[in-house]
Amino acid sequence: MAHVIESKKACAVNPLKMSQPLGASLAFLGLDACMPVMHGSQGCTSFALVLLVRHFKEAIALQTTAMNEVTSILGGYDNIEAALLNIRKRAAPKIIAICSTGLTETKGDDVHGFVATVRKRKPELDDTAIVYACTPDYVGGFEDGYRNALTAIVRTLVKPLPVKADQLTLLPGSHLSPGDIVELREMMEAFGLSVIVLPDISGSLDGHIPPDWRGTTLGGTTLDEIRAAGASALTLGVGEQTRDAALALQEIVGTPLEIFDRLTGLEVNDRLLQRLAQLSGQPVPAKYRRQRSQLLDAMLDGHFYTGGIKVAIAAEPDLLLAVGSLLHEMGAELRCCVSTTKSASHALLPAKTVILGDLEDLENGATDCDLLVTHSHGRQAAARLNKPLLRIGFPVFDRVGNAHRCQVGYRGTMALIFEVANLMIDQIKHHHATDWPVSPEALHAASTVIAAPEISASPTQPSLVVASA
Amino acid sequence: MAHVIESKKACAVNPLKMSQPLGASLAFLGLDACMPVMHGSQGCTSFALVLLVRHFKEAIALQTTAMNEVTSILGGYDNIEAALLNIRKRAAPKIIAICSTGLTETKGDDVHGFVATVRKRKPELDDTAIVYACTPDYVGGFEDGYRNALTAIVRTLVKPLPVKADQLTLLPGSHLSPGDIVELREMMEAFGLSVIVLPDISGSLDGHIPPDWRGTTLGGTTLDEIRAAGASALTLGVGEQTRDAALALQEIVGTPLEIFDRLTGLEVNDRLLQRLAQLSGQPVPAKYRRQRSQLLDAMLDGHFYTGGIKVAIAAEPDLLLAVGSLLHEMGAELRCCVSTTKSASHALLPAKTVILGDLEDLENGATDCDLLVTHSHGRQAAARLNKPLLRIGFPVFDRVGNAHRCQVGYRGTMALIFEVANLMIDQIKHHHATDWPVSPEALHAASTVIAAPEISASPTQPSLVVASA
Amino acid sequence: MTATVEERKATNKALIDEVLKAYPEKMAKRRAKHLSAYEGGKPDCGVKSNIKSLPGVMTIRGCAYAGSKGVVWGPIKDMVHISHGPVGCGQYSWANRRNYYIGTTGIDSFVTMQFTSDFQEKDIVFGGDKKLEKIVDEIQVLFPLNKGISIQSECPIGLIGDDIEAVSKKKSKQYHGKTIVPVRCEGFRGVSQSLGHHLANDAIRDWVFDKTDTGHTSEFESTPYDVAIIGDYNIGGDAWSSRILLEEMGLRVISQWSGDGTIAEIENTPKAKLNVLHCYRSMNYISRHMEEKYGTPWVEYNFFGPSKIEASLREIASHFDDTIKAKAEEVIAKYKPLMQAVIDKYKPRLQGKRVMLYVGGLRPRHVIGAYEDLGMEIVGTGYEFAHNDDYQRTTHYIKDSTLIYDDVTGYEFEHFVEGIKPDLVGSGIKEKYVFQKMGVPFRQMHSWDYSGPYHGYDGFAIFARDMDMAISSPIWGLTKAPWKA
Amino acid sequence: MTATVEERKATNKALIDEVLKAYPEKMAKRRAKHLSAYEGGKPDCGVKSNIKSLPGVMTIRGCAYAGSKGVVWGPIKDMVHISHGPVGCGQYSWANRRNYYIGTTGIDSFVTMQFTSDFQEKDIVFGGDKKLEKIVDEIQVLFPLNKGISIQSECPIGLIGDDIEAVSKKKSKQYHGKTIVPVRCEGFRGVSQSLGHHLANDAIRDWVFDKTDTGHTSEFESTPYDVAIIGDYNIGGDAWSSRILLEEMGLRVISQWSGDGTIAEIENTPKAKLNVLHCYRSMNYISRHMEEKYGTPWVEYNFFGPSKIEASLREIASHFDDTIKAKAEEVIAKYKPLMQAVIDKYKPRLQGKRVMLYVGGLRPRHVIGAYEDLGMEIVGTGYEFAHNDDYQRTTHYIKDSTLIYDDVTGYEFEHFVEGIKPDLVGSGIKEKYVFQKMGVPFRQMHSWDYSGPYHGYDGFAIFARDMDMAISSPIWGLTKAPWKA
Repeated sequence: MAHVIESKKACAVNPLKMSQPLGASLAFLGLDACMPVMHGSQGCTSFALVLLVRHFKEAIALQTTAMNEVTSILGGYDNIEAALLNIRKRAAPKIIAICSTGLTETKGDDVHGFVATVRKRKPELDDTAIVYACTPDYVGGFEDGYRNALTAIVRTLVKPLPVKADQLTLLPGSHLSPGDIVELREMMEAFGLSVIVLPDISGSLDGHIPPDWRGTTLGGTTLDEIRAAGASALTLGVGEQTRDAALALQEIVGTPLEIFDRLTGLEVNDRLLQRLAQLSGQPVPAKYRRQRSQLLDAMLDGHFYTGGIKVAIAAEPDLLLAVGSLLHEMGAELRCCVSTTKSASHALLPAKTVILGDLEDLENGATDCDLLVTHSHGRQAAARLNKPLLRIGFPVFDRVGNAHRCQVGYRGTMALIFEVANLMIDQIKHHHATDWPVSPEALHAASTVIAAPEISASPTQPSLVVASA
Repeated sequence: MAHVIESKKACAVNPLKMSQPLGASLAFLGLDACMPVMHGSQGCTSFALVLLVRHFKEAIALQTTAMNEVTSILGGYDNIEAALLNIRKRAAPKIIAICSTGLTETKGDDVHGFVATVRKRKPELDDTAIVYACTPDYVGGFEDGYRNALTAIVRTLVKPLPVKADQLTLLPGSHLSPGDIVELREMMEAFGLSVIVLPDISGSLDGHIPPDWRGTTLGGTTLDEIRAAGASALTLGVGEQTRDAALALQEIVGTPLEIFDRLTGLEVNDRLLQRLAQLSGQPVPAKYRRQRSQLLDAMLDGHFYTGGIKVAIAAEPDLLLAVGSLLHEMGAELRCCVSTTKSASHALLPAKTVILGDLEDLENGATDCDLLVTHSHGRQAAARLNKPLLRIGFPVFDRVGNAHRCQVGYRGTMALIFEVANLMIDQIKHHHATDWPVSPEALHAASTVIAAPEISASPTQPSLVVASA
Repeated sequence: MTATVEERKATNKALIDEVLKAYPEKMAKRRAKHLSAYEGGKPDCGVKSNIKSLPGVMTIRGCAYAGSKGVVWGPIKDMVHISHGPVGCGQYSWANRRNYYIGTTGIDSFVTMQFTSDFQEKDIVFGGDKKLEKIVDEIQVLFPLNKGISIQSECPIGLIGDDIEAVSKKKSKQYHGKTIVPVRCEGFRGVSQSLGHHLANDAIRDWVFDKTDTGHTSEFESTPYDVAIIGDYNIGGDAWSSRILLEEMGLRVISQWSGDGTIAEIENTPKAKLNVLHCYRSMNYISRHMEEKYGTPWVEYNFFGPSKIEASLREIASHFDDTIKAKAEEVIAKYKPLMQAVIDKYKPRLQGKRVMLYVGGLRPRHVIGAYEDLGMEIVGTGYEFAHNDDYQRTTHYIKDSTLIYDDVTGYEFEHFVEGIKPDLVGSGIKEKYVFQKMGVPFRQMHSWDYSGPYHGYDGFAIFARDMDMAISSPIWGLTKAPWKA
Repeated sequence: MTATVEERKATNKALIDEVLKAYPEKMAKRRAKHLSAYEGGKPDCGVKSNIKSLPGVMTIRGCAYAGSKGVVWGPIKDMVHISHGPVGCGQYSWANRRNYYIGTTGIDSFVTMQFTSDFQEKDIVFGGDKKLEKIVDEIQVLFPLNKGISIQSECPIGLIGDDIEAVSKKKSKQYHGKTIVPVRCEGFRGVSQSLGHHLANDAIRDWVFDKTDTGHTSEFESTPYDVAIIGDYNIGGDAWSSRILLEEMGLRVISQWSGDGTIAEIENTPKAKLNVLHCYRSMNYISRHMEEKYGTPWVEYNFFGPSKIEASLREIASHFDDTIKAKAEEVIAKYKPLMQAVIDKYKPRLQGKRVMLYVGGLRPRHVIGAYEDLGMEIVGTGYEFAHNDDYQRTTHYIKDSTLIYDDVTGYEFEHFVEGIKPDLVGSGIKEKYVFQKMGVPFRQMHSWDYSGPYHGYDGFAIFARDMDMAISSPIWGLTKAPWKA
């Protein structure tokens, strides 16, 4: 429903957007025994790595082709080859996954060609899958990088297999956390279905202590599982950003697809469960009937605190749609919506407009709002405006436990509702006598009745408190 | 380890303690198709009911014998009889569970005798189980009321049965939420064990929408399940307050018992899982091995924010031990501990002293602390001291989602750690230049170098912000 | 609803009959007297009231202690109110009502604090008077700026023979005539909180006024425009948003009973030229007493919704001279456009919505005008602890055929709501979750659901917003699961 | 450790050999030059440094953009620093360093904000100079109180032939000589962030000093005690806790480079009597330039831990008269008891604990004294982007046999830590979770783990507390599961 407006500014002030290579890296980090590589200067990888570490509080496997002044001009073939060989030799990953950067795309490196050449020249790489995604920093954003990487994984590694009727492929969007994936997998397995999650950061970035240390990713979708996706009876994507990969699976393997624009909210999960019931021939398990009832109750409890509040929200398209729609269903008004790039998701957003802009746009639009919703970089705007901030998306570097946060399914939706409602409870305005300014006459009158309050001689200094329940 | 000190004050200022009938009512609310009744004036029930509603955000089944001026003097037999008959007739519960109050205990009503007499005179009550617990307001507190009610349930309703080797009885303490019970049941069932939870508020107070409405409790331990506890191979209690009921089960049925003083923390859950493995002959499931690893990781992530902090905590004995011990394991110092009544739990608390006192004692002891931990009534002390409050226990009336909060098992412990750590992250002190006061000479010098900052003419009014990551 | 008045009466009668069927015969007979459909023109609502509740049939009533400590005394901010007896009831009800006030909590104000003598077994056996004395002494040390102490009796006090009156007198004397008030509001007295109001009123009469009358002097200078607000507990700021209107019309508010009030204000009240009474139920006793003893007239008013506010301002002004009358008209005119804006915004969304109420005090009738200002219709109402005079007053508000239920039980109320299917229920927190889970929009009409104020012109804007939010939430469309239960 | 120096050397050699085995031969040969065990008395650490990293072998280094924007320019608070190019790298690194400052963000200060030209495909194809001009214009409108603009080039700028110098000159002229500084710090230049420091220093020389020298006047009045703090980025307040000591000894700090610094302060710096240099690596270039061109001497100092602070205060004082020297002694004496109290508290808990460091800038050597003040021992250290002169300076700090690793890879560092089993690792966030998960206490030594400051006497107390907290946490005893993995 929302009308999309592009910001007119040339300068992005406090940008909301992250660029493609980071999104691509996140997708690659959801593959097991994988080494993601950024084809660019060492600095790109260094910055991306630190940001991923700060969000997930995890050691992150990420490599660089370390482009320098000379190779940037001459082209990066040698660096690609050296990187592949060095990684294969020392870390022996099953998959090496490369994404490009602004530097190498500006130069115009033909990485597809490079990889083909290396393949011919270096048989020691024969046992290693190599995936490449084209992800220049100067096109699209985080979700686009993720989408391109996911599609590249599918196109490179999946082949048709005989269909297994009880197997489905789940393509989570980049806005889903490890905790979200765990929740969705459990829902699907509860119907007796077997699920291939691609990519699966719940195996690799879920905040656990690995028993050993290899230098590649530890956990995630295995190469065998990726290949086995060729046998799934259905592809189920979460977020518009998964559509390309789902279409690729349809094209290559013939798998029918169904994209859920979000799985945060009550009705969308009703639909998911009905679809799973239909696919599996099983009824909706009692556990989820109970959870639905709990979610509905949570919505009823929560709506007293979210009803009528005005929200300023900034997020990538699919995340914006998921959280924004839920807030709308909880009675909130999406007063100011900011996103990064164009997407079919914006058409579904229950708001008047979406600005493709930055956090300055959010800050300007939030002045009469009750709540800000965006990633951790929104904390300064929230502090300046003295309003609460609900942290969502990536990066959230000033909170622990991001990996376990769950905002999908009935249960995750419920948790998000409680989080928002409790945040708003803390903001309940308690009226004070000064809200109804008393006239000078009245003050004079009052002063002849009651002496001015005495100042305590007590050493403790309690603050002026207006009572509240 | 902690030394117990009793407050010398005659006046309780901002009391921490709740009285027995409320604790007893909570236990009864964990039985299915039950009608809890307070034997006292209508006001007792009215107040207790409202507080339970405010905490759980649920409709609460609770009845009163509606003692009045006359019956308070003459004795409550007629009211007990009328209440039993009216309840039986209209709501047809399986169990009517009565607890006494300060009024009727002061008068000295012999409710055991009353019930025996009613049983003889009113055969229409033959199909209804009647439990009675003696719980005067002027003895002990909430945990004591719960313990007495639980013990009364066991003594009234459980009889020996042939032992089932794979069945255990779980007695949760009153400090466990519905979410806690769900978590523990899942852990036990993962070993292939069948579990009778007594009482089970996860069935009745878990915030769901019931399909119908009967006026009694809807969900909880059924009468058949209570009776089936006579066949359990082990009684497992959580909290010292469950020991009496576990001993009663041992005395009546001969069931061996094991009381876990808490299940919040890493090591205690290691012990629980090992005990379950031993009982079931099954290895610890992969899910919990993973969760242990996640908890350990969470402890590592969290300890940067909890290490060295000074905590003032006030709670009933078993909850104090559970949360206090975890904070200690996270590197915090339990600077001020307040509790309600004497308990064997205090001996295990990693603190120097425990004051049996009120929230005024907490407030006085918290002046040099970094964090306050207690129920919602601590919010005023926290506001006056301008320190963060972690809400635990009962009542928490100014937050939604209490029923789903989980603080036991690896997963619940992890959630509690994230909650505390994120609360502390919000308190990180950012240094400011004024922390190092510059001398007048230096200020003069500086003023000749740099002009005083100009005041902005901009209509926006950002606040003075010191940068932080 | 297109049904005629007669059809509605018939429906309501049928509903009542159906509900009564579920009771044993004797009980059905007794309950029948509390339920009716109002016959237009009759001088009362046709129900019995203020009769004791039945064992095992929980209603929404509180007790005398609730009426005294919770309602009347608790908000007097510069006194310490001791819940005297065991720790239970006072602690359970701590901060249930949001009586706002200005002051420094713990220093000169004590409303949101809770004080109890926390009786132990030995106090029951040997009596608690000594402990009470010690507590009074402790309070003098801990809170030296307190202006008085009240002793709110819990149930056991009435059984163990304690003489709290003697302790109060002794300690008052020791502390140079300090106001120390014993209140015999044990929970088992009376049939509801209503007796607690009465006992609390009487305690003010006997332990405050009588003391003031006999020599306790104040430097109070009267003016011809002095009024006292009686029966406004300042929930969510209600008294503040009311007081400003009285002041705008030229009156001087010398006292607030008891929201944000002080004991000095209470003492000065007999000098008012007019007592304006909002909650009749809880404070008519002391108003009548002041009229009889001091000749202070009193007038009831209603500050819910612009229609009633307008009428009330005129009624109050009628007791004063033309200056005040003219100013009252100015106040009315000043707020008219604001009120019209509120009505223009919300009335189209709320027009015709049907409401059932069940509350305490004055609200089952007083709020009706505010709903009607928004185009809404009250189809049922009832009181928790009303007396017959309340039901008489109610007839001025309700329409022919309105369902009336006195001291309703949960079971009855649920059945009525199921039968009538209103668009909104306004009642207390005890009922909230029953109806919410039934899918019926609900607002708490005791504490305004953490919102408010609802009194005065400012309050009406908040009231309208809150009612709209409850009724218009998108959630009500999601309740049905797509599969069979 | 009771091992002798020779035993330790042998162990370290063996560790290095083992690590190198895992590499292909050619690579092993190259990496061997970066790893060593220090031979006491030698003039350097026996390692090669400042050599480019290898593809597919990630180390902890950043790029030239990181060194210029992230380190040198970013903290200058009253300038707007544009990350010029695509949105990626600047956004990823936004607010990574906690450069504290005083000012009103968005009005007169801009440090924690992020500005980018957010290049789109068309900017790459058609060039970005026009967009840059528009951005400068926008900044003048949006942030009229900015005192200057720097243009920090990202990678593509160097390839597409943009002439940002021309844009800067044009716009500077248009805005009446406004300071607009183009910096050619594209990420692919050089082998690490180190070249970025150098390029940033050069840009100050060419675009700030040269402009000031030629007619740009300021009303600066010199005193004999003027000093400038160079190379303190005020992370967590480091520069503030340092500055106060200089002021207490009677010096006047006229400039902070660049934490909490302004462009006016930078411009005035050549008038200082002495430049005091903390981070040699990142700002030795401009210090040498000021010495050569303006005759301003410079001296290195170290404000980590009381021993080094004491020595540094005396060294700085030695450049001034006896008044200053005497005051320096007063400052030292004043803080001595406080420092002793810190040491008395923590040394018994930390005595003998072994530490491995791997950081950037000055820290791999500078912090050693602070650890030693607490009785701790540095058993290994290394730099991310050092040059040979850093390793020379390091010999003054380390003991015979200390393990040295330059530009270490994650793989190497993990093996070294596994082999040496230190009690604490101090490094960056990239490594933090690897070691933490291995069960090794860890502190971030770039950002002080959201703590700090660590500079100055106040900083040492915080440093000691933090190290103790990391090492003494009860968690380290819980890591082992009671069942087999």
